[in-house]
Amino acid sequence: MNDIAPYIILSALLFAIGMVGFLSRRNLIVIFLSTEIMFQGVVLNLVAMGRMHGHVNGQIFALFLLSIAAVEAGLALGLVVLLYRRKGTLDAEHWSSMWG
Amino acid sequence: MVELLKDQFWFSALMTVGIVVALLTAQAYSIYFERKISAWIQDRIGPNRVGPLGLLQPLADGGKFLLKEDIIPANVDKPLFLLAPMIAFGVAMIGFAVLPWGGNVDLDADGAVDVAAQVADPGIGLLYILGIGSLSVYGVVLGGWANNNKYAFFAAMRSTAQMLSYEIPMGMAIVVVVITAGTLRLEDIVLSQIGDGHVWNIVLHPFAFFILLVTLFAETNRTPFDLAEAEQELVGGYHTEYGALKFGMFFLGEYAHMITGSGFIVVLFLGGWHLPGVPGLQPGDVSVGAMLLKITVMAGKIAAFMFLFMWVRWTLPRFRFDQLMRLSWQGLLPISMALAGYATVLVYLGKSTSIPWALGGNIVLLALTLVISQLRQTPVTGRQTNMPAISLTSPAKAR
Amino acid sequence: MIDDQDIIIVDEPELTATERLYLPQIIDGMRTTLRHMFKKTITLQYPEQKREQRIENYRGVHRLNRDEEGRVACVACFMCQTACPAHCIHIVGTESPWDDREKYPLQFDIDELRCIYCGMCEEACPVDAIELTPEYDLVGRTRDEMILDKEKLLEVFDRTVALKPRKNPKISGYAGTGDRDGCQSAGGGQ
Amino acid sequence: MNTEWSFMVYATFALGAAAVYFLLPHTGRSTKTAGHVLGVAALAATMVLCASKFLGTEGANIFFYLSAVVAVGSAVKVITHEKPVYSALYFVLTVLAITPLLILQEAEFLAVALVIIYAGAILVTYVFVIMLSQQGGQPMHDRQSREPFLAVFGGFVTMAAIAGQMAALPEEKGIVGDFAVAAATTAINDRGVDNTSLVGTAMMTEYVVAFEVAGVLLLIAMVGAIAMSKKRVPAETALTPMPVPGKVGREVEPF
Repeated sequence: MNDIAPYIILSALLFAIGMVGFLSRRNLIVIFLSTEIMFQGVVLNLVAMGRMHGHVNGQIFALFLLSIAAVEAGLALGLVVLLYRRKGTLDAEHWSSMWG
Repeated sequence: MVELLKDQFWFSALMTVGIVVALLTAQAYSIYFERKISAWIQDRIGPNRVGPLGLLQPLADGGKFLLKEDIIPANVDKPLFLLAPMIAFGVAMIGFAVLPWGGNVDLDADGAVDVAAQVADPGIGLLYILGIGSLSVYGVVLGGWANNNKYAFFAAMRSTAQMLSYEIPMGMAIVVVVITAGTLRLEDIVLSQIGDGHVWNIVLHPFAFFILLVTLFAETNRTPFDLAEAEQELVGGYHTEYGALKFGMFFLGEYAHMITGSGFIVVLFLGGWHLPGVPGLQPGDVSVGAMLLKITVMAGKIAAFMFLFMWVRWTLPRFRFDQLMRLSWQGLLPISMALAGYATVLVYLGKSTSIPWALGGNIVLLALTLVISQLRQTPVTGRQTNMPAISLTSPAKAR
Repeated sequence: MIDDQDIIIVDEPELTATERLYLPQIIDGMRTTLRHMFKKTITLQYPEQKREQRIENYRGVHRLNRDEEGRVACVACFMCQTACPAHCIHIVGTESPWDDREKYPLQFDIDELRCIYCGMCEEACPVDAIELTPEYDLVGRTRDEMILDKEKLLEVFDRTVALKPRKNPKISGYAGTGDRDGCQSAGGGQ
Repeated sequence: MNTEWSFMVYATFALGAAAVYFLLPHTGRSTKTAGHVLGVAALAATMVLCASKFLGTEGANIFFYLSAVVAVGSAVKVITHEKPVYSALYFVLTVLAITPLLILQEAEFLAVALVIIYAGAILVTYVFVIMLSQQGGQPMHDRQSREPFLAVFGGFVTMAAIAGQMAALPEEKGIVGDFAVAAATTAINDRGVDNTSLVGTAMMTEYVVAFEVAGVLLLIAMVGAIAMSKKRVPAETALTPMPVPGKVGREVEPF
């Protein structure tokens, strides 16, 4: 018998940690890394939930999530390189000109 | 004792110890043979002073690595500097866990199969090797980064790009085998190449075999793809600042990686422990003697590939970086994708083990490649044509 | 500076289809190296086997020649020290105790680690006192050991004189009698 | 789930939140030691709590706790480390710690795919970009964090809400307790079909449209990334001046 609660608490923990990082860090790359941590939490959650219901749909969602993460990493890192070329820094604060 | 070994867990434990010991010896002697083969190719004799025929040379080398002063240069990123060789060595060592060495074994000769001569036999053995292989890039990258040295850094950058580029055709070439065999278990892949109407995958898909071989050269950072340690351009590459045992770990890790890669390609394309027609090497032979024979055959095939690695190293010059990238993205990738597509077509037609169909497709693909490469005359030099025109007059004259 | 007319723009070679695959060339190269793998090696096992050596013009360790009476032949003229491109010769000359010359070297040091073994000292010597010998296995544990002084250089002479006799032993003519046959040095008249 | 237990869980989460707060980069005096001590304490407390709660069930699997501790610890390190390279590497560690958790749940294919895709491809790209853009020294924006207190508080509240919900649910609702339809999973194993082919079959039949869409998405992303990085963006010659140290985040007026 396997218990789902620890998995869900763990995935929530990862999600929360990723959120804290996303909110508080200023380096663009670390911000994206934080979103990847949130992805990890979600993957874990999906798999656990799928297992609870006894089918692999959770795993398939997680696989799609992986492809989304790959897309996100590719585009985001491309953008980061562009931004870095433009301003010479990775500080997110430098891209706050749209604050209104 | 035999009763204990009939449990797969204890048998695997024994296998692990045996493989690790054999592997460390094999790595040390790979270095010896690397030096010997380079010497033979260059009409020299090679190491012959330590022991008879120089056979104790690995011990001397090991002693040298151990006893040299272990320097950590100032301004390196110390934790990463220490971690990088460990990653390179450790990752190279754990890939062996899933290689099938000797098929099933009947230890007490009662006709029933007791254990498999394999450390672990997961259903995803092939993916496991791929995953481990994809981790191995960190040793090089971190080594280059932690050095705090521009040359090493260049090596790290090159290596990252190279590994990422060559992993894709490698995966595609493996997909060809996976589709043909219909499984990810390495033992099943070996078994799928044995028996009536089944041949080694190299006969069916020589092109995929060749692509996998080329990408293995790239993944193990061996000449002609050793741009990460191009000593003429980059001093020492990613291990410029390393010395003593830390360098030794990089060095041994490279050979361990080569041995894993050889074992991998042997399992995928050359039938693992199997030799057609030889008694004792068929799936039905499960005695202990047959297991030892199978392990010997497997090791022999791996040794042959190691020889190929070394032979190529002392023959070919290094690729230039743009050639390297072009080879991967414009050469190997389309061909391997076409091969994977063709393999699915074969499975759909139910001809996946038919030699004329598979070979015919390979030949057609080769002809197509030749025609296309003839039609597309890209420049062979690395001259960049889209650069702004420079004045050929010297600045002094122009003034 | 490079002039325009000095620049040659080379056309890129057109590769055939098989050449673009690299494979035939690679196989060709591998065949070559495989052939070499079975060729006879020409290696000499050095300490046991030694190469046949040319005695006359081999440029190895220096020696200071002795004359017939066993004295150092050098006259402390500083020609070699001047000629030496590596500045590895150091001479302290003093008044000679013998009649046949005015000066002799009180001290004569050659730093064998700085020496580039060019043979200029040999060329420069007016009395052929300094010569290079066929001896090449000079080793030492310290840098000081590798600075050969007068005694050591004379010892080298004693060791090698049998192998390579002194080229021009007619030192006796030097004292001013005018008998200078065979002396090839440029700075003859001192 | 009884109330005392959930309050103790809240307390450990608060401890962990404080640890994260202390570990986040600050200017001024380093609070790293305090953060590490608090973090270890929070992890240990959570382990003790969970072990006491789930002891005897398979949820108390030692591999689960080991991997979970490594995953959480390295995740905290990812968001708090001052050097982005270390952040990326700790993330690799997180992925490698998640892998056994997935294997424990019989998701072997996903586990290895995670390693290959995340550790082998995505994170290498991250390291690549970090190396490209992070030469020499630690810039100010890595040594400061933005609104650390509010962020940590938000994270803590999220976490507490989820855990509270979990604790509030009665056991028979199913989400807390054993895997409800675990019988189905065993049935899968009885049929002798391994996880990989199960995933593959579902993906190629039930979810084939989604599969195609994912492929198209990847293609679009590839085209987009190439189009984006092909264009040479001129550098803005006059860099915006760096904010004065200590005067970032809330205190800097944008206008």
